[in-house]
Order: sequence, then C-alpha cells, then structure tokens
Amino acid sequence: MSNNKLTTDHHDDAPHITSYVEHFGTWISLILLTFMTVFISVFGADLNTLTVATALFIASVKALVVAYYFMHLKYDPKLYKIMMLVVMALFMVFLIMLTIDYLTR
Amino acid sequence: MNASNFVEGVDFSMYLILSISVFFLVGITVVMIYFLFRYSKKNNPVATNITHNTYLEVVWTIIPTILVLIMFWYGWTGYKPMLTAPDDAMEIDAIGQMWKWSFSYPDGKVSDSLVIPIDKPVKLNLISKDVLHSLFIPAFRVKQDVVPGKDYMMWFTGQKLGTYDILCAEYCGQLHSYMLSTVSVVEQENFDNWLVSSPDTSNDHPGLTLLKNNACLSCHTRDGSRLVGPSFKNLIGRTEIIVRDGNEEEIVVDNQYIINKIKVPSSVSVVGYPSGLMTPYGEILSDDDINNIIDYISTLK
Amino acid sequence: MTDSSVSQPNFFEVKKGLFSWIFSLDHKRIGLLYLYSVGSFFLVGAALGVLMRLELFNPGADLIEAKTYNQVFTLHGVIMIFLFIIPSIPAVFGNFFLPIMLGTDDVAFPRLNLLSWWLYVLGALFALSTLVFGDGPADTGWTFYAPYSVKTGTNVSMSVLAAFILGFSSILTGLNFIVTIHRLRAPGMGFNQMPLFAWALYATSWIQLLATPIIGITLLMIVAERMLGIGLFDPSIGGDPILYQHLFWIYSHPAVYIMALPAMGIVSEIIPTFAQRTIFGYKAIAYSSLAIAFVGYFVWGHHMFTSGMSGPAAYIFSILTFFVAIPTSIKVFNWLATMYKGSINVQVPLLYAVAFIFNFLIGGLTGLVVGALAADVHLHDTYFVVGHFHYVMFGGTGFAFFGALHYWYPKIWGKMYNKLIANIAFAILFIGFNTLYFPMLILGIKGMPRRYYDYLPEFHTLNQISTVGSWILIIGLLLMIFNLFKGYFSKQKAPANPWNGITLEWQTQSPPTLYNFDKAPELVEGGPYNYPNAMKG
Amino acid sequence: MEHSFVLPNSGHTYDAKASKLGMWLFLYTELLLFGGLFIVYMVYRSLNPDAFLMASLNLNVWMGTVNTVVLLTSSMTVAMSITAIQLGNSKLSLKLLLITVFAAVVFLVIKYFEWGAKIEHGLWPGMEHFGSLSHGEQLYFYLYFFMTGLHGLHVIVGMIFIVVVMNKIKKGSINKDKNQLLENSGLYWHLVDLIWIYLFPLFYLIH
Ligand code: HEA
Ligand code: HEA
Ligand code: HEC
Ligand code: CUA
Ligand SMILES: [Cu+2]
Repeated sequence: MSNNKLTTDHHDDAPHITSYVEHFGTWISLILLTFMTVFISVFGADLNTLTVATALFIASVKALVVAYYFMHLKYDPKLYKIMMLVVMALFMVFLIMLTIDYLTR
Repeated sequence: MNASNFVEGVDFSMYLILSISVFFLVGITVVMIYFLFRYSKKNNPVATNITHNTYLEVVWTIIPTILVLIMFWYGWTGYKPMLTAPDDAMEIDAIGQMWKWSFSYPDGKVSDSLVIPIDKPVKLNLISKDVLHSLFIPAFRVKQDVVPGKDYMMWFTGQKLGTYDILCAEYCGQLHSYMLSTVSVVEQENFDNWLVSSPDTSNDHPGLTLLKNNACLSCHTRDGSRLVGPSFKNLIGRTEIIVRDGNEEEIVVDNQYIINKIKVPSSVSVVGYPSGLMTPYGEILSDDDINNIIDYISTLK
Repeated sequence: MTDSSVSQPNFFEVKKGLFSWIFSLDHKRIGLLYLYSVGSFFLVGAALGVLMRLELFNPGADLIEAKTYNQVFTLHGVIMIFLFIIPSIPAVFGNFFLPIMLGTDDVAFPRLNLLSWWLYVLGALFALSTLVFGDGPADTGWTFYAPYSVKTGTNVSMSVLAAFILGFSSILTGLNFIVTIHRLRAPGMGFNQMPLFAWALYATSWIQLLATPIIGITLLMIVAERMLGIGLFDPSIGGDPILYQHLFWIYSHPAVYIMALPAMGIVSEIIPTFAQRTIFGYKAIAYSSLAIAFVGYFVWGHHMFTSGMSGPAAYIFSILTFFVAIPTSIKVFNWLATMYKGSINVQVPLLYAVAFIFNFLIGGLTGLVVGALAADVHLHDTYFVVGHFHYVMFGGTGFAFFGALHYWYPKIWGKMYNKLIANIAFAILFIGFNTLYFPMLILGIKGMPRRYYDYLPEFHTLNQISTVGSWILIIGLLLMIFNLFKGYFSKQKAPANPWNGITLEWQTQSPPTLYNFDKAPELVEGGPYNYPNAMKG
Repeated sequence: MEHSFVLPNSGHTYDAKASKLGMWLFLYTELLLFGGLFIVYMVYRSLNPDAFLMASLNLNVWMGTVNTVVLLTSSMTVAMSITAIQLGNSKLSLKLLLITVFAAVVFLVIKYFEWGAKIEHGLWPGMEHFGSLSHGEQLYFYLYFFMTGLHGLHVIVGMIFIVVVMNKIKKGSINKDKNQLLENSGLYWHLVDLIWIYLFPLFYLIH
C-alpha cells in the first residue's frame, strides 16, 4: 500500500529500528545531564549569571538528545532536520528581536 | 512657518513616498491597460511564451530595493529627533485617563487643555491612570502611546501661534472619540500670565469641580441617565444590589459606602455595571475632597 | 478527461442529503461548506461595516450608541479577519482545487479536514454567541489590546476563545495542505512543476502553522487574566502591555500574508489562462511567496512604532518592512510581463485580477507610507491605516476571491453565469469600492483617528462620500451574488474547459467526479503553464 | 471504497509517512504555543531577575528533579515500546506503554502535591499572602501556574493518546507493519518531555 506513495522527500523505505540498548544509553545520558544541572544549580551558586547560561545549555543538550535519539530525528530524512532547524531559528529570531527592543528601551 | 518642528520631516517622508507611489500606480495601471488592448485576442491572435528575462528581473529587483532604502532613510531621519528631547525643554505632565486629558505644570497648575509658549521645546511626560491612550496632535505630526505603568515622553516645539486639536488615538473604551483637548501656542508673555492666573473660580460647588477635574463625569452623569457607571443622581439613599467578596447583597448607599467605593473601587461592584473599570482614587483625593464630593452628590436630587 | 467519454456521476450526485454534506470527507464538499459559511459571515460582517458607515454619515450620535459602535467595529473586525478572510481562499478554493491541481483525489487527511471545518463552525458559534450571552460582544477592537481587554465588562473571553478555536482550525488546514503537497503530487510533478496557486498555499500553510499558535497562547493569557486573575499583562504589578502587542503582532502580521498570498496565487492562475501564454518568471513568483512568508515573520513591530517600543527596534522593523515590499513588487512586475505578448481574452475573472493588481497597488504602496517611521507617527491609528488595510484585504484578497469564484464557477457547478451582468456588477463594485475607501486615505492624512464613533466637523464631507461609496458597493455586490445564484439555476451546461486552461483541474469533467479523475491526469510538458498553442519566445 | 481507478497518489490509502510528517508539523505548532510563554518568561525574568530568584526558592528542587527523572524514564519506555512493536513483540510493547502511563500518573500526582503546597501557603492568585508578594514574584507565580498548568494538560492529553494506542495494539490494528500511530503518540510524549526539560531549569533551578 504505502509503497505506492511518491517518495520524493524520502529515499530509503526500510525503517530503522533503534535497539533497546541504544534507548537505555540515551536515558542514562539524560539522567546524568539532569543531575549535572541540578548539581550545578544547587552547589555552584557562585557561578552567578553563568548559571542561567549553563542551565539553558544543558537543557538544550538534553533536548537535542531527546529529539535525536528518542524522537528518531537522527535516522529521519533530511527534511525533518531542516524543518526543525527552521522552526528553531524562527523562534530564536523572535527572541532576538524582542531582546533588541527590551535592551534598548 | 510649520506648526511644529516635526512637520517638515514627517511631511517630507510622507509625500516623498506618496509621490513615488503615484508614479508606480499610474505607470503600472497605464501599462496594464495598454497591454489589455494591444495584446487582446483580436489584436494578437497568437501568444508568445516568454518564460523569463534575467536582465529585466534583476532591474526590477534592484530599483525597488534602492527606492525602499531611500524611503526608509527619510522615514528614519524624520523620526529620530522625536526620540530625544533637548535638555532645556519645559516639562509638563500629560495625564490620560478614561476619557479626559489633563496637563500638570511644574509649579502646580493643572489644566484641561495644553498651553505652551511659542518656539520653546516642550516635553510631555505621559502618564496613564488606567488603560492605553495615545496623545495625538495632527497639526504637529506627533503621536505617542500613553501606557499605564511606563513613563514615556514626547516632545515638540510649537512654531506657529494658534490652537490645535489634541486627540486620543489609541482605542480606550466607550468614549474614546470624545477624549479631546486642545493645545494653544501663545507668546511667551501670554503664557507667563496664563500660568500664574488662577483657574476661573466660578461659583461651581467645590465637589463639582473635583468631579470635573478627576474625570468622574466621563463615566457618571448628574441627570440620571446611564453612561458607563451609575448616575450620581439620587445616589445617596438608593437601594442597590452589589457584589462584595463574591456574594450579592442588597444595600442602601450611604456616605461610608461611597467613601469606600472611591478609595477602593474593586472592593464592591454594582450589579449591571462593568466591574474593574473604575480606578482607585484613594491616593488622589484627600478625605476632605471626598467629603466635598459627597456633599455635592447629596444635592443631586 | 472531457465530457466526450461516458461521464461518471459528479460529486454532487453521488450522495444527497444534509448529512452527506456536513459529515462529508470529500475535499470538494468541504470546500463548498466553507464557501457557504465563509460567504454568510462575509455578509454579516459587511452589514456591520455598512452600519458603521451609516453612523459616520454625520458627526454626532445618530443611529447607535457609542458602546454599540465599538462593539460593532470589533465584531466586524473579528468576523472579517477570522471568519472571512483568513479561511476564504485557502479553505474554500484551496480545499476544492489543491488536490485536483496536484492530480490527486483528496487531501492527505480527509478526516482532519472535516474536523477543521467543524472547529470553524464552533469558533463561529462562539464569536456570535457574544451577541446573546454576557454583556454583549467585545468592545476592544479586533486587536484585544491589554489592559483594556481585561478591564472591560463586555464578553471578551468568548470572542477571544472564538479566535483561539478558529486559529486551530486554520492550523489544521495548513498542516493538511503541507502534507498534501509533500506527499500527494501526481507522479512526475516536482515542486517546480506545481501550479503557482499550490506554491502560494504552501507558503501560506507554513505561516498558518508557525504563527497561529503564538496568538493562540496570547489570547489564552487574556482569558486566564479575566477568569482566573492570572495577570500576565497587568501593568499594576509590572506586567507589560507592550509585550502583549508584540505577541499579538508576531501572529497578526504574518497573518496578513495568510490573507494576501493565496490571493496572489489566484491571480497567478488567472492571468496566464486568459493571456493564453506561459507565466513570466515562474520561479521568481514561486520563491517570492516563500520569501514574503519568511521575511513577513520579522516585521511585526511596524504596528507598534508609537507604542513605546525602543528606537533601535523601530529602525530594524521599519527596514525589514520595506524589504517585504520587494518580493511583492517582483510578483506585480511578473504579472505585468505575463500580459505582454499574450493573446488576451478579456473576461470577468481577468477583470477581477486586474482590479486586484490596481487595488493591491494602492494598498501596498500606502503600506509603504506607514512603513516609514516618520510618516507612521502621524498616520498610525488614523483612517489612513483603515484605508490601507481595506485596500489590501478587500480590494486585494476580496477581489481575488470574487475573481476565483468567477474563474472556477463553471468547474465547480458545471454551469455558467450571465457574463454581461457579471461585467456590470464588476464595474459597480469597483467604482463603489474606490469611492468608499479612497476618501479614508485623505481623512487619515488630515488626522482623523480610527475607532471613532464621532468626529470633528472638518472630516464631514469625506465621510459622507465614503458612506455613499458603501451604498454603491452594496448594489454591485448584491448584483454579483444575484447573478451567481441565477447562473446556478440556469439549464445550460458549461463546457468542461470554458477558458481553455491547462492546469489539471481543467482536465476533469465539470463538476468533477467524486475521485476527481478517472484516468491518470496528464502533466503539461515544460511546466504547468506551457501553452501549446503559443509561439516559442 | 469503490474506486474504479485508483490514483497512485491517492489521499485515501494508508500512508505512514504522511502521518508522520503531519505529526511533526503539529509538534511545531505545540512548540511555538509554549514558545509564546517562553517569550513572556524571558521578558519578565530579565525585568525582575531578583524577584524571580526569590520566588523560585518556594519551589522544591527535589520534587522537580524526581519529576524530571520520571518523565525521562517514561520517554525511554515509549521509545522502547516502538522498538518492541517493530520487532513484532506487541506484548512487551503494551507493558512498556503501561509503564509510561504509570509514570505519567506519578508525574501528575507529584505535581498535584506541589500545587497543593503552594496553595496551602497562600500562593494562589488572589489569596492574601499572594497579594503581599512583590510584583516580580507575583509575575513569577502567574507564569509558574500557567506554564506548568498547560504542561500538565499536555501530560493528560498524551496519556489519553497512549491509552487509545494501547487499545489499538490489543485489537491488533497497530502491529509490526502498521505502527505509525504508536510512533506518533511517542513523538507527542517526547514533546511533553522536551518542554519539561526547559520548564525545569527555568522555574526550579534559578540560583
Ligand atoms: C492582506 C493584508 C495586508 C497586506 C498584504 C499588507 C501589506 C503591507 N502592509 Fe499592512 N496592514 C494590514 C493588512 C495588510 N497589509 C492590516 C489589517 C493592518 C492594520 C491592522 C490593525 O491595526 O487593525 C495593516 C497595517 C499596517 C501597518 C501599521 C500601520 C499602523 O497601524 O500604524 C504597516 C506599517 O508598516 C503596514 C505595512 C504594510 C506593508 C509595507 C505591506 C507590504 O507587504 C505591501 C507590499 C506591496 C507593494 C509595495 C505594492 C507592489 C509594489 C510595486 C508595484 C512596486 C513598486 C514598489 C516599490 C517602489 C517598492 N500595514
Ligand atoms: C476582509 C476584511 C474586511 C472587509 C471586506 C471589510 C469591509 C468593510 N469595512 Fe471594514 N474593517 C476590517 C476588515 C474588513 N472590512 C477590519 C479588520 C477593521 C478593523 C476593526 C478594528 O478596528 O478593530 C475594519 C474597520 C472598519 C472601519 C473603521 C471603524 C473605525 O475605526 O471606527 C470601517 C468604517 O467605515 C469599516 C467599514 C467597512 C465597510 C463599509 C465594508 C464594506 O466594504 C463591506 C462590503 C459589503 C457591502 C457593501 C454590503 C454587502 C451586502 C449586504 C451585506 C447585503 C445587505 C444587507 C442587508 C440588507 C442586511 N471597516
Ligand atoms: C472609567 C470610568 C469611571 C470613572 C472615571 C469613575 N468611575 Fe465611578 N464607577 C464606574 C463604574 C463602571 C461603576 C460601577 C461598577 C463598579 O462597581 O465598579 C462606578 C461606581 C461608582 C460609585 C458607586 C455607585 C453606586 O451606584 O453604587 C461611586 C460612588 C463612584 N463610582 C464614584 C466615582 C468618583 C467620585 C469618581 C471620580 C473621582 C469616579 N467614580 C470615576 C466607572 C468610573
Ligand atoms: Cu483615550 Cu482613546
Ligand atoms: Cu503588518
């Protein structure tokens, strides 16, 4: 049925199956990152303004891991990566434009 | 001479763009209509497939680009001076509230209309007591929103004697279109005289003066008709249904109720009227003022 | 397929009865459901517009009270924006023709498509319920600016929820179209062989998808503040009303391109068909849609030049605003060049397309005036802006909508309207339109603010002219509608391809069969508009 | 469906890829829905940095951490359930989904206690103690309730989605060859997780 479809946007039809081990590994790394960010925030208070940056940085790494492995983005056709990138870029530009306004008021 | 120092910049950018616009509008329309006739089915039975022409396309990308950059430039240069007031500008507080402007001068004089000396930069500190307003003087080509909780300003120099309209340009509720005032540009000496003259103390009841000055009358009438809030006529002694702490109850309006209502309007709300519109006046009106108001209201029978 | 072969039952005939319509999964029926609902709301909104014009005929209070007037323009704006113009072309003609033009039998998710329509109906009910429930329709303007929208006693929550629901309806339509375009193009039809209407819808859909949620959440914040006391924009605790405006316009500016791009797509279909030659600059038109959609995201601040936004932000928004004008002007020049050396068959749809260009030029060029910082300080929130947006929305998108109606009418119903009456109606409509809105531009330059129930005496004459224009417009519009209805009941069948078009919808019978095609459609070689009867250029 | 003739590109045939593309597009709108709130958060936090810090001290970092772990674990189990079904093991897939739903419930229960504690301390808008907070702190709590509330709503929707999917697995309509719906529910669930990944540091870890 589905192989009737046009596949201009996708090349390979055999789905990639992620192994249990890989999922488990992903989970481990996410947990580690979580503890890291909590640790930095609770015990590393002297980092001051840097804490926001590190917390957000770690969160972004986590988000990337979730998207790439759990959400399978890594094995998906390029289109999905491009779309995700565009959406993120769009949102970043919103933030940047707003920052320009609020910083220069 | 222009009415204000900004007229030139604004008008230049406006009319420049309008002229370019008229040029393109007329040009494109004429060409379009010409094509409709010249290449009609009758005059040109066989069409020609022309897919593109790179040279032409580059030209008609670059020309508009240059033109819009010019437009931006004059828009900017006309706008930029509006952002910073000169240091020697005379500062006046311009207060917007539903639906009345008032202007408060440094030495305490408060007026419903703006009076300014000619050729002297004036800076208005824009204060809103409730919602968004926008102070708009078409003749001066200035406009700036008045935002509650923010202190924005606008400035200008009146350059031509005369009286001009002040309008509210940001929608602010029922009587938005009546939130009008005027600005008079006068000679310096007339201005000085005006500033020290005491407001014409007519034989108004002091309570009425207070009601007028605080814009109470833009929401409450004195003749029993309904505006935004309940009328003041026959207010004292009236039986009403109000909501207090979420419960409806029937009360008889007395002085204490009115004092409370004026100071903390959110504490009770009258059934059938929008709650939350009236702003607290506890810090604006002294107890004496409120007593004067009540005294006046009690005369409205 | 033309009617030479044994013709199959068309999609009207397969099933009958109300339920076969309101629960139909057929994209053509859903498109028509949208047409009827969108059309009805247009009339309601238009009647409100005429009511305002009547009130403004003379200064002072004549017909309605100030508060009612405020509710009327709010409802007018909400209906026209959310119930009429945003769904108009995509949901009606996009639904009906996108699959056919791509050579497929439906959109990718037919059930989701039906859900969109139901959400639309639900949202419409919410919006209109304010007439009956609570303290009447919102009186905030369609922009719902905080803090007034939080303070007023009118039924803002309901109107705002309506906009929220309608937003989701619009998102789902957009989502459906994107997937349809990615997955269901006819074999051999690459992106660059798609009709330009499909390109326009593609760009539009991305805006619907990525901008609408922002207004959704913003409006929810207003509801939360009104109902739960969660005061995110409340200035008395340091909330920032200007932040509300930012969020509102982050959606609502891109939204104006949701309104404009499909209309441009229509014009890009009509002109080559009636010029009987290939479109000039196919790629430029196709990609400029994407460019407009993309740059359009970053110019929202031009609605806020006088709001107290910072100077540097204002400069950036202003210059970006000007940059959006460039892809738009590229389109205009390409359309013009498409008429060059065509063999032009002047018919009603083409007249609407030409009127679109004229009106849209006025609208777009006045847009440039308000895009300039200095000029906008004077013109912001005046009738100049009202004139600007009616020119682009009504004169542009509205006229394109009427044009599409006349263009595809024979395909949808298999009938033809009276062409003479259609021409007369067009002429009246065009004259009425310009009489109605041109004076507004002058009023604005003279300084008359918008959302004014009452005005100063110096604005009297122009307001009267404008109101008279609205009467002319009524006549034209009623004549047009009458003519379309009459055509529907005429006995004569229209040929399957009356305009000699070559995009795929002209290959099927009129009205199309349930599954659109009963034989694989044949793509035109050398691009969708490569007219075989034209000379090589 | 009595097509006399079926187009090769028919919209009426099952198309896993279309369904996946559609799901992703929907996730983008969800991301931007929360995006609007993140914008508000960014602006108010940058305007009231100290008040946000003060207010965040009312939150229990450990509860937040536990909830993060719970959500991450549930994310892993849905991901694994997809692997299971792709390998043809519906039973295992169902079990893994059950764990996911269970984790979702745990998450909500913890959230319930957190909110309950806030309300007990009078930190709900309109309560007396709330009025005595500084403006910035009030904004913080408005945002806290609004954002975690909306997120909680998404958890509930995701749960329902997964339960529906479980039913279909039981009935066999989701199976080794046709499992896009399961994958979609997984994608949705990961999104819920993704948003929490940002909510957690933004509300709990301000120090
Ligand atoms: C269909 C809807 C639509 C479209 C397409 C547009 C298109 C544009 N709009 Fe408009 N606009 C609205 C709908 C629309 N607008 C609405 C509804 C409002 C008011 C909302 C409210 O407050 O209620 C508004 C308000 C509005 C404002 C805010 C005004 C104010 O409140 O102060 C501004 C300011 O910059 C603006 C600018 C523009 C510009 C630059 C374009 C450009 O995209 C136009 C580009 C087109 C052209 C330029 C014409 C073609 C060009 C040529 C033929 C070539 C020659 C050109 C050059 C030399 C460059 N618009
Ligand atoms: C697609 C969008 C669209 C369309 C088509 C229109 C169409 C019309 N609008 Fe529009 N208008 C808006 C969108 C639109 N409007 C928006 C967004 C606002 C801003 C709101 C706000 O400020 O918040 C606005 C604001 C607005 C104002 C400004 C109000 C103010 O600021 O105070 C005015 C004033 O004249 C006006 C008038 C009209 C008129 C006369 C029509 C007419 O052109 C309508 C055409 C229709 C007819 C001529 C009649 C058709 C025939 C019938 C209805 C049958 C007859 C009916 C009976 C017998 C019952 N509109
Ligand atoms: C923006 C509109 C507005 C302004 C300005 C305003 N009020 Fe009111 N007022 C209302 C509304 C609306 C109500 C009724 C709803 C409510 O209870 O809040 C009300 C109620 C009242 C009541 C109670 C009336 C009753 O029937 O119980 C009094 C007294 C009152 N106002 C006095 C004043 C005074 C004095 C001023 C000026 C110093 C003033 N108001 C300014 C809108 C306003
Ligand atoms: Cu004040 Cu409008
Ligand atoms: Cu805009």
